[in-house]
Amino acid sequence: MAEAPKKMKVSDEVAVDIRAMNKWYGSFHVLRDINLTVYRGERIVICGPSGSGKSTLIRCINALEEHQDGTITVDGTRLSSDLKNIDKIRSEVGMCFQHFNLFPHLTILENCTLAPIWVRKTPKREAEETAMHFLEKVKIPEQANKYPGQLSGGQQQRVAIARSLCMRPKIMLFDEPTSALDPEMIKEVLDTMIQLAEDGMTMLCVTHEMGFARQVANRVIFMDQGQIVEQNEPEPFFNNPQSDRTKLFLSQILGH
Amino acid sequence: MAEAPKKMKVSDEVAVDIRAMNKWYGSFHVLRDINLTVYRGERIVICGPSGSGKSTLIRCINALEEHQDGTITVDGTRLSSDLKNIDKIRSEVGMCFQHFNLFPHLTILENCTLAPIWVRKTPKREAEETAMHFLEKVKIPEQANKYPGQLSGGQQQRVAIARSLCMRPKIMLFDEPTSALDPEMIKEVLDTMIQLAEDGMTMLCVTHEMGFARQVANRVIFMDQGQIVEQNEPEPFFNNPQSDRTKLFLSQILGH
Amino acid sequence: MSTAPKVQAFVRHDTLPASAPPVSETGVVRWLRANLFSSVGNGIMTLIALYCLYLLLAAIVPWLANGVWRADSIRDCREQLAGATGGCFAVIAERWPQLVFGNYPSEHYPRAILAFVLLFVALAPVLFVELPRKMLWFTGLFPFIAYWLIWGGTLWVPTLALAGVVAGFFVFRALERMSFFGALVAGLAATLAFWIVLVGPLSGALASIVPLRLDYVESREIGGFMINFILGTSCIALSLPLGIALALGRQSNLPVIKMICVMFIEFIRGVPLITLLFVASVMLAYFLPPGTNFDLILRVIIMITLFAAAYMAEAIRGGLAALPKGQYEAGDSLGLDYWQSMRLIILPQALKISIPSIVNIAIGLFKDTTLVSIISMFDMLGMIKGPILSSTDWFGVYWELYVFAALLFFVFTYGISKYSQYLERKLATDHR
Amino acid sequence: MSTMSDPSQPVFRLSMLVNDTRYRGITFQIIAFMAIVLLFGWMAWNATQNLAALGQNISYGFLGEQAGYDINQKLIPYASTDTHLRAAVVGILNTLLVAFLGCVTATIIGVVVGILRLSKNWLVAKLMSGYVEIFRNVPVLIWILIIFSVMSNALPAPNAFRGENPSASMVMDAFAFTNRGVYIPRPVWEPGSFLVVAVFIASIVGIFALRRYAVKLLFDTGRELKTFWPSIGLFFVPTLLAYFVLGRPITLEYPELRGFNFQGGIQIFGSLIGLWFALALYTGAFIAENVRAGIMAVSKGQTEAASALGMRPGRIMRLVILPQALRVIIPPLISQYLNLTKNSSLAAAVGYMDITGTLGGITLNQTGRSFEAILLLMLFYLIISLSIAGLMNLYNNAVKLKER
Amino acid sequence: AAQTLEDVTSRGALNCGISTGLVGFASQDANGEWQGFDVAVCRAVAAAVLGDPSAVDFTPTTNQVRFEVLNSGEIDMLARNTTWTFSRDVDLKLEFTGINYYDGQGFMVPAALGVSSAKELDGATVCIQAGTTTELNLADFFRINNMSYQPVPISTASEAQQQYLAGSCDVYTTDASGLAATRAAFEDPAGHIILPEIISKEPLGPLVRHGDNEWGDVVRWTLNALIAAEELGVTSANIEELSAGTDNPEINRLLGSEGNLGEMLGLSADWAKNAIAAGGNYGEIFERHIGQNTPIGLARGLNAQWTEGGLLYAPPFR
Ligand SMILES: Nc1ncnc2c1ncn2[C@@H]1O[C@H](COP(=O)(O)OP(=O)(O)OP(=O)(O)O)[C@@H](O)[C@H]1O
Ligand SMILES: Nc1ncnc2c1ncn2[C@@H]1O[C@H](COP(=O)(O)OP(=O)(O)OP(=O)(O)O)[C@@H](O)[C@H]1O
Ligand SMILES: [Mg+2]
Ligand SMILES: [Mg+2]
Repeated sequence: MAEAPKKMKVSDEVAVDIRAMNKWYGSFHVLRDINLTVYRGERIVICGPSGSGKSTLIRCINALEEHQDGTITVDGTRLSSDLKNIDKIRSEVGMCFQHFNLFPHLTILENCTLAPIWVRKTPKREAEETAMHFLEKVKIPEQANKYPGQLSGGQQQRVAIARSLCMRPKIMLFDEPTSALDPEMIKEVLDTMIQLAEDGMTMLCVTHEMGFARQVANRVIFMDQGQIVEQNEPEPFFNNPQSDRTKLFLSQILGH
Repeated sequence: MAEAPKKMKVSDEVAVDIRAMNKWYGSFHVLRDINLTVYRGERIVICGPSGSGKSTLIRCINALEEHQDGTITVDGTRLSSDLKNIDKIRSEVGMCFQHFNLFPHLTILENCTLAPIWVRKTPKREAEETAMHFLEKVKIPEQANKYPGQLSGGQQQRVAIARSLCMRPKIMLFDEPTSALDPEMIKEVLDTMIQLAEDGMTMLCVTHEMGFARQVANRVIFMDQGQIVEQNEPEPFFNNPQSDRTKLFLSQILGH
Repeated sequence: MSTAPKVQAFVRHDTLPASAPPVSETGVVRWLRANLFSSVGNGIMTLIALYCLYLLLAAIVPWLANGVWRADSIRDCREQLAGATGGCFAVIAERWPQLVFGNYPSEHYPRAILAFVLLFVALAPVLFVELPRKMLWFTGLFPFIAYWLIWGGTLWVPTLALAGVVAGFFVFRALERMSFFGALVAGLAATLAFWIVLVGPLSGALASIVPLRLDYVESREIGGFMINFILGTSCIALSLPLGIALALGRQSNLPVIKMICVMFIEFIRGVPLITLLFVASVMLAYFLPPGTNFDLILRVIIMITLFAAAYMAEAIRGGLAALPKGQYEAGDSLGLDYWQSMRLIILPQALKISIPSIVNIAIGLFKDTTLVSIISMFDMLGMIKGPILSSTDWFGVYWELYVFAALLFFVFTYGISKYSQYLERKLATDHR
Repeated sequence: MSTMSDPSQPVFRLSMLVNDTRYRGITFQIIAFMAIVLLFGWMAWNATQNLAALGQNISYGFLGEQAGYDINQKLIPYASTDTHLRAAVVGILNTLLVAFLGCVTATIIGVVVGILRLSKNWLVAKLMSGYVEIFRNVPVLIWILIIFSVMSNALPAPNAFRGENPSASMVMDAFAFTNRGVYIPRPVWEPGSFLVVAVFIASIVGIFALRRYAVKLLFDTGRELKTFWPSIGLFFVPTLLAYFVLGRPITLEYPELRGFNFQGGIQIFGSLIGLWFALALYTGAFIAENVRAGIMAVSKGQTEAASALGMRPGRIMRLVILPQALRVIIPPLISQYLNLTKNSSLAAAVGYMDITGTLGGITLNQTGRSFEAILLLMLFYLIISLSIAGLMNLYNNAVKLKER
Repeated sequence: AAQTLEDVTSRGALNCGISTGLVGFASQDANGEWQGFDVAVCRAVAAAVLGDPSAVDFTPTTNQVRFEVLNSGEIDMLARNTTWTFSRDVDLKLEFTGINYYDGQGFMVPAALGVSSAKELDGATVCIQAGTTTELNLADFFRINNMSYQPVPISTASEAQQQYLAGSCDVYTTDASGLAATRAAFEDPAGHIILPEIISKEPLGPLVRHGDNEWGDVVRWTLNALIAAEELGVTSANIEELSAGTDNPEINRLLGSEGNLGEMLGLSADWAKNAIAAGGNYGEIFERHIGQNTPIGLARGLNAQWTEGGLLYAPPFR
């Protein structure tokens, strides 16, 4: 991996604020009393065993899932069932999925310009320029006119990141962006994310890449059974976990 | 990896003899003037950049591809368009593919006994005993009654090797047997191959596992653009390559 | 930038208990809200749907509820109904044997029913792989048993026919080592020769010594739903091997064979089944040597089999194409020849992949057997349109019979499609 | 494997025909070819023998003879004094007509039902799957018979429109729904009417142009033009304006009850409607399944990714889901169209005079030329099928997803 | 092809083509037995040839396939309401062996329509059974009278009746016998009238293939025997008694007690006796299946013996 980025100063402006949030699937209580404040420029890594609600948590933040109790405020906008608020929040929050979810019928460039043109109403010319800019940033400008099916997994994930960036989001959410990739491709994607972090993007990232967490995270959050069990800076978190659950979990993933 | 096998003395009996062989795909000249003699008990590693014709070369040896010019003689039998010769050669040459190509509808044991029973007309009983013997050799006798889909990639590749061995081939061909595997499984398969080498099997192996090459190969062959560019014993080959192409190639694969 | 907030280290040592969701998330109310009235538009749709349902029931319920089940004739029905709306189901009650069996002699119904029940025994090991494989022996015997039960005559005919198959099999086995294909052709030829040369005289001779016979029933006496069933099952069973052959031919790299198969498949798929049935009923006789004249049922079975085979071939071709090329190469590199790798490696997998589409074709075929009514065969529909509706007693009933026919078909085809869904689910998880 | 040079074995041995990869294929092909030729030859010979024995010959002369029967539903002028050939052409047009109407309706039904089956509304979803199951699992011939008689029993006879106190009345005095068919007004074209039509066509073109312009504007400047109301305006206003300015050159001839039937207007025959709806409802059930499968084949991730980019559901459907779903839907859709066309040959069951009813029905019957008539019939369906299949291949190649 | 008779005798059964169902002429009872006026002709021929009226295998045929089935040899004779026309006889190479029913095409309308003549049917919608001479006659009739109409072709009688009752057509046209049968099955027969015009001649009769004159003679004379029997007063009741010998030589020749007519035909001497005994003479058959006392209730009309003003006129048996 590239040299460690300077851990950037974090502002005290609040980017995401979650208060006493609860969520049920039917009668199953997935998220319990979540309280989380994310400051602008902060990079947060969320980890935890499978089924602990990590994905659900970050999906709640851009309203892909609705929550039943508590409040979520993103960049000052309170998430409610009002469609306008949802639109506003989504245009400020970018998201990157485990399986990339590129649009297979559009070229890479079209994937990147679709939303800017139709949602942001950016002129096509300009949208394409932006797209090329971000494609350069993720180091695949030469693939612009290919289709997703013609790219490798790592390249696809980088396109997915570029696609989100084209909407110029203030916050990026990543849901296990590297877990569907072959080992050699993981590096490509992590490098791209590290670069993003260096540029000061606010990021929430579900991942089990502990190297990445150590290198870029301001804070690591450990979830279990729908709750935040422990949060801390990476160094104390990894070297000296407090809760028994965390210790157990870390011993498992670091051991192998 | 296990301790280095003694580089065995090679007999002067010829196992495979390729003379002035050329092959075209349509008008594309894939293999150019290949001359190669493999002695019984020899272990040859073939490497080279992608598209250089490595796979095509070894597929020609058991007539999975036809060649247009020159001769291939395997164990004294000249490869011709006569079906009988093709059958004879195939029953003496085992092949292992990158993607294993196990038969998913048959159990491991059935995979291994299929060809002995139907091609060699071995009684089922006997075929099963042989199969178990080779499954033990590749260290997975306990999986005999599972289906390929239930095994990990490394285990599947070992089954594929056992399946070829059940035909008691005199020569084994490997086409990048480890490149579809996760790093931890590569070792399992390489160990199996090393053991085979120790037993004196004649092997032609397309691989980029340079550790394997150093340890077991009698000869390393470097191909580029359909030609054999350089061949030598492993030590001089790796330490002191002669051609510029080889140097460049080795610097790339050893560097990363 | 001001003072960055220090990360709040936070640890929770106890687990929060799971709590019940808010009321709006559970119970009937939630179900109604989520499923029927989640939005204004949805609510309106629910109301429209309810209204449609009401209209439908209002039309059907009285007709069913007032139905007359016991009457001699339609005139009797009308008297009993005295002007009220209601179906005259008495026709079904009186004519159901005809609807189901056609003119099959009623004293032999048990034979037909036995064959029907045995069909399921024979099918069971094919449909459910969990059952012991030994049962497949019965499946192999079933066609002969069924033929004997349904048509009757001397037992020697099916027995000798079976013997012919066995003889063919031995020929095949004897020659198999030389060439699979040659052995196959020789085996088939042996079977045919046995049938043509030996079965007739030998069965006559044997029957005169040991009769062992059931009353013979003429093909033309078989009718009703029974014929749909016979056509459906036999054509599906026969079209499968033919379809496999056509699919392999179409995948072949021998241009002439490929072209023959493509032309056959495209021709058959390009014309409606009823034109083929017309051919069976009026034209086929012209193409056979003068004087040959065989059973209409047999002619129709041949035509529908050809028709189904073309569709089967396309389904199986899909399965063949879905197999990775590595499977073919692995077979080759082990030294298996073309027929061995087809039989042992390619076809078992390809067929498994194509099972859902094969079942769909089977359903379609079963429904299409009703078209034989157009060429004056008395299948279920033909029975209704012909003899029943033109009998003096029931001239004038209409709906009841068609609804009955529709219902009967529905029960069977729905059953098959449910089975195919089960199979798809099962195959999706197989061997994992 | 066909050729592999092998210079050392120039001698040809017979066994090489079977064992040598160079000859083996050719040997088999020649055998197969000869077997087929022999089979056909044998059948042809039998046919000539049989025909000779019956003193018949194959001749298409009957096509030129007077047909002698009338056809109610005709798209081109035809009278009983015309030839069988013309009757066949009337039949062909009728086949194409019902196939076209059926395909359009089946598509509409299929798309609506397919989407509704995925609806969150439990009742609607269940009703729709009920419809699909019932129609898919009952033979189409039964449906044709049932729906035709539902129509002729549920709708009033023209008689019911008669008298002081009719039990049925025309809708808006212009449309009459009877069990003999539906009567609608017929436009009467007077001089100047072509101008109105031209204006109408021009405004349709205009609507398309407007939409293209709106997209271009969005692409160029990012300004979005609302096109819904302007399109509607464009659809009606210029045409109506031209219509009134030119002094109403197009008038309508209303159907009215005269004699036994409604006269005037356009009559859409009951048999056509019955067949049309039976085929549409039946095929619609299959199309609904295709549509549903197509939409479900587009993974949920696509919708989520698009939502996460801030797109609204309508846009997601149009820009992301539909383009992908259509690739999955269209090939089976076209085979359903083919099936519908072939199933329309069951028209005879309700007396709709398609090609099977004319050439394959009455003509065959009156002339007894079954051999010739059935061959022609097959040829017709074959041509239709092959051309549709050809179109489908073109489409498939055009939309194939680019893969590595 | 001159061996149908041998085929039938060696087979031991007659293959007879009939309609798939036409009330009174061919239909099945609840036991699956074929009954009807056309069916009786088949049975009579079987009785004449084989001595057993039940030695018949019936092959139901539709309009489309009837001639092919006959020509291909699948059936030996066709006894189905088939009109004897020139082109069928000459062009299709069929041989009509006589006429068992003189029919004519007529019209039925609901009484409420207030129509009393077919000439008033201008503009009417007419239900017809598709694919028969009916369509040709109809076309000719309306064209000659300068009237327009809308044909609604329907494939079976039961569906045609269904359509007619539902009001999908104003008029139902088919052979008068069929009209009467249909009307008789109505809930309210009085509500429908059969118009006086008969617009065509529809001589219906059994037919065989061209070229086998011996077999044609068998069928022709069996039919004639039935007709002659009625004329001569031979009934199923008195046939045993009469076959012992009477003083009427024609009866004797017919019933085989005198002369060798049977031998000339290649049949047994009592061939006609068997034929008549099978279902009675023509009159008996008529009365049993379609006569006044059946629900169909047809009057003899043209189908009376020539002696009673009808057209039935069997050539002499000598
Ligand atoms: N749509 C749903 N309906 C019901 N339960 C769900 C649904 N989606 C997720 N769940 C359940 O909610 C819990 C949390 O799911 P979530 O996907 O957030 O876990 P996760 O921490 O992301 O796990 P993983 O590491 O496996 O991705 C799991 O137990 C899961 O089974
Ligand atoms: N069936 C084919 N038709 C045409 N060209 C082919 C075909 N198969 C392979 N080739 C071409 O032949 C060349 C050699 O291919 P081959 O698979 O032998 O390379 P390789 O050295 O094994 O490469 P890799 O390391 O990627 O497996 C390549 O350029 C390839 O594109
Ligand atoms: Mg997750
Ligand atoms: Mg390779």
